[in-house]
Amino acid sequence: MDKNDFSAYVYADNAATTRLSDTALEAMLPYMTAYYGNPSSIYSFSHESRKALSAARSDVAAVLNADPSEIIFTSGGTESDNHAVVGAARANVAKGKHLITSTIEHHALLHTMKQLEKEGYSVTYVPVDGEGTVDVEALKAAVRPDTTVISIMMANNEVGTIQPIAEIGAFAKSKGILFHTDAVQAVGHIPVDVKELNVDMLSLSGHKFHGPKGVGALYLRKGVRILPLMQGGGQERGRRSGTENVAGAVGLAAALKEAASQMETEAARLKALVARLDEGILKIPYTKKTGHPTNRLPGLASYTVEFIEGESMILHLDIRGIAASTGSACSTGSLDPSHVLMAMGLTHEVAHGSLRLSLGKYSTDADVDKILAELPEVVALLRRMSPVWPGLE
Amino acid sequence: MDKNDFSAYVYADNAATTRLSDTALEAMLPYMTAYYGNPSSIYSFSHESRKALSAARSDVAAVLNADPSEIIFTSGGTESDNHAVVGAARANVAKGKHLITSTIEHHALLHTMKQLEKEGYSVTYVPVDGEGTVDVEALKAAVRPDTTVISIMMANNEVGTIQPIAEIGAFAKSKGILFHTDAVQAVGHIPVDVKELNVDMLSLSGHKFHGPKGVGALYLRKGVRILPLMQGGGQERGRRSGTENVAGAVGLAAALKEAASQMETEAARLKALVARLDEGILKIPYTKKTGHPTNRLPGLASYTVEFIEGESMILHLDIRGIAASTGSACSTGSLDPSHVLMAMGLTHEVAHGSLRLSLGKYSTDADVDKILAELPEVVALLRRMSPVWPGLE
Amino acid sequence: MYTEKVMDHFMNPRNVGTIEDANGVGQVGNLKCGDIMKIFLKIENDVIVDVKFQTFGCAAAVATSSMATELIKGKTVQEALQLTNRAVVEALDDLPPMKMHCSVLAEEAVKSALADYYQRQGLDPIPIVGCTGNCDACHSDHAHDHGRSDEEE
Amino acid sequence: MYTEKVMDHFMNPRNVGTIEDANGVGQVGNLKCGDIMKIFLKIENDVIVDVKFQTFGCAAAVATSSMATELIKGKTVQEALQLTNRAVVEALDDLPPMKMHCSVLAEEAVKSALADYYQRQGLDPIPIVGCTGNCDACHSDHAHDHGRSDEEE
Ligand SMILES: Cc1ncc(COP(=O)(O)O)c(C=O)c1O
Ligand SMILES: Cc1ncc(COP(=O)(O)O)c(C=O)c1O
Repeated sequence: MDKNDFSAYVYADNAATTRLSDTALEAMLPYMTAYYGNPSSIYSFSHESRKALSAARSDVAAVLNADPSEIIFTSGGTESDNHAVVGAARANVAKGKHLITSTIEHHALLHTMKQLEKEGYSVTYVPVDGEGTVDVEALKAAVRPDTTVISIMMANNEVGTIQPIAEIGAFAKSKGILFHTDAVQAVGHIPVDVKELNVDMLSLSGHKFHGPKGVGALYLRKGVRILPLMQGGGQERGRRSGTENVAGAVGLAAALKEAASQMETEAARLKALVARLDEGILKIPYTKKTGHPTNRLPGLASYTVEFIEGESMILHLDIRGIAASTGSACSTGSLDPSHVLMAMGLTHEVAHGSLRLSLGKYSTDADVDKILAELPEVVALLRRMSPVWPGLE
Repeated sequence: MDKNDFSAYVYADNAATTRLSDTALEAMLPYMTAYYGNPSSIYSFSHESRKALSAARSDVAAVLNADPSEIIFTSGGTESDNHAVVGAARANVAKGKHLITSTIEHHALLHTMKQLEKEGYSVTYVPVDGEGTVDVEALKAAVRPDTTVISIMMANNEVGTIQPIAEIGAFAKSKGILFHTDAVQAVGHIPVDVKELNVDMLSLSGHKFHGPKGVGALYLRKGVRILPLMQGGGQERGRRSGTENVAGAVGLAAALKEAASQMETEAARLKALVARLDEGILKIPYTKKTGHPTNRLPGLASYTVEFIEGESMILHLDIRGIAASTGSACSTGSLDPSHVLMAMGLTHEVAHGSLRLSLGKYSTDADVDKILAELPEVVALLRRMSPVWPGLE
Repeated sequence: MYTEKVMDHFMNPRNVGTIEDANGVGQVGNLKCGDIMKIFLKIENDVIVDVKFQTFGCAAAVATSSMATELIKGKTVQEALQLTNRAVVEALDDLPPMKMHCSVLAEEAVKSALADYYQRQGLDPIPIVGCTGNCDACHSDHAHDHGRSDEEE
Repeated sequence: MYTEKVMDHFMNPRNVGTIEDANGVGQVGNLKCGDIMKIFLKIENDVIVDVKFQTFGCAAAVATSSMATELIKGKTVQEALQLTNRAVVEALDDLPPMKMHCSVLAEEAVKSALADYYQRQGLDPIPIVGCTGNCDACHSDHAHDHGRSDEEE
């Protein structure tokens, strides 16, 4: 394959980021070129960008069953997570300094919690079971009189397991504890209704559902007061200062609307593709599926492939024209493999051989064919050079 | 004029935001469509976006005479300002909790200082003279043993006055105090060399020099350690987490490169246009220019027009097809007119009648003609209905 | 941010000017807060036969002055005394929350002119008109949740 | 992030396999840290006449194993003892800082196989070869400023 020709490339890493949808790009372009006014300015030229921003806000709100005033545009999932957790924790120090989260959160959440621990907060990390589902009883038992915030992700980015958010939300509400969910992997892929879920705060990120990179949103329930992460010109009603990324917000909203309107058929289509992946991949000896067997993101398929290491697998797949990812330590630059897989009880050696294939809007049957044609060869090749492969094919 | 037809509109508010340059848009498009890979991924497809991000970083560094490793991409000027000041203040609490800034900073800086005051820091606000130049002697006198950070903007966004940053930088260095400059209005418009200026940190924002909205950068001198504003995946070498806005960074860099390469001719052209504005506008009785007479941003012209109120002036200009801005209280939603004009010693009544015309890359002689044709009529019209106009025309 | 009605009254304000032989003149607001309204009344047989205004201020200040004068023109003094800022706001199809104080100012300007009229008649206006003008309208009604707070660049 | 040389040795590793009648075999690393290298030496008259390896690990682990075997093939035992991780890195046109430990592992794998050879000759390898294999290479060299820290989505 020509190094720079990606026309036949199979992109199976949609949980990492997605291609901008054509609809989203088209929606954005006028606000990159013609209507570039600062939405805060008072002249008519800026009405165009202000209207667009406000329409984007309404569209996002409609998809989440929220009110437009409850949507704050941010620079992405990381900012939304930081803003929600830090802002809520600091706004409620008078009540206490105890926070609850899970062991399988994204680093945007976990590292934020670690930082808050340094500032004197105490954090309980609730464990998960072997399928990556948060232990709700342990969560309930962790509540203390000084607990102010609970944050549990809606769907995990490595294994795809969907968490019992509605149940946790109802519980948090009954205890008067603020509840945040990192729904970055969920929004646009599975139904998300902030009222049904009983969440006070919810993070989402545009580039996970074929919107642009560098723009996200935070749902903040009416009446909930949290501290802003940034001070400045008072945009987003004082909750998020900085000249608004109008084109970004418009693109995010267009992509989300599109994803929501196609969600049902798209989820069914992706599930069928993933079923084919499962069938083909699980025929390879010593492979297992990770995450919950059914209660999972429709396009995310995650496996362990024993006796080989993930980075090597990814690079061999890449050379054969397939983009996938792994939780292997080698690919993350840390000493340990994915904290998610470890929290689910996998051993180091097995976690090193993890493989995530995440399909999206632009994935096809042909993509699956290609993966199923190449992966077994790559696995065999790597196992042949592995000193630990018992050779039991 | 048709309400939605802006083809003949004169946009004279380039200090608020600018039109994306065609070069920048073209540079961005491939990273919005074809090369959408997550720069952190290890497969070859993501090399494209990683290379683009790294080229953007080098380009920005080159313009500022910095090293690429010293450039952190952010979501805009506001984030850069917050990150620099909060991150530097918190990283140096062991040394002290005293900060120095000026009275004419942008709210991204001033409100951040106010927030730090709430957290127990003490802040000295150095005054400016009648032309908006920071009083360097007062700044020097304000230094205490526990002073950790000085932040002075490079060029003011309301009156255009350029500050003696190199002088302050040399002083701060001699005292071992970290020095940040908000160069959001300066970068792309006047030469900015971080080494000559002796700054440790410098903020810039893409949309002020015909780059995209929602992306900025922070220059952080090698060896300077500040706390990150956001925790997460460790992007930007751990200094700014969150999936990178590749297209945004590429657009910012392309716009900056373009602006830098045209700076000399463009500054001369803008100065000539502003000279024509000055000549025409100062013929209107009871008008004055604000800011420094010569040491100012080339495209920014600011005036006071007595006996009328700014918002009315802006809206009348708008209906005649001209976008401008004012520091009047009415346009800002606060009780008081622009803190910058007040800090310069203007009275409330005069500050209410301020007018800012900021020209840019796409401003023409015809734009100036139009402003000079319409503005005197608008002023006359408003003065005619003003109860305070002495009628001395 | 402004309704079409507001923009219409701002661009084409009704009753701008002065009345040479006015028998009721009132001015409220001050330059410090950026809004001054001056109202001239010509009252004959308790009927407002003519009204003019001058305003220094934002679009809302101009539009509320204009609308207020329209609402009292041809009305009796008693009717004019019933004018409320709410009525002005409604007649303009609403104002942004942060501009509500302008409607208060318009009501006060009318009342202040009426007070002047009573005073010229030798009557103490306070029991009839109540407090006017000195209520410091420019600093009231600002506490509202006023949507976006600042324009910033 | 990898040089072309690294990718070449990763994609087309030299000397993969085992040697049935090896007279020096060494294995270093462990599954926990995700890198295991096993080296087989066939030494005749103090010359390494054949060498093979098996590796479980990332691209850098495979490439450093491959390069290390190339560097010692046909060399004397004394020459092979001089192999350093630096030499492996240089031969590969560099490694990312966070992958340096793989080159350390490759050096240790070679030394561990040589130690086994000495042991089989009835000699105590420690004074000759030094510490091998148990230096826990997987946890060394990680403190470097390793560019970006995590891949994250
Ligand atoms: C001087 C100055 N600093 C900071 C900012 C904030 O930049 P941004 O709106 O891109 O966050 C601006 C403009 O908005 C500015 O003019
Ligand atoms: C679950 C989850 N949370 C948060 C994030 C952070 O989002 P972003 O990279 O857009 O800041 C991601 C992806 O990166 C994610 O998968």
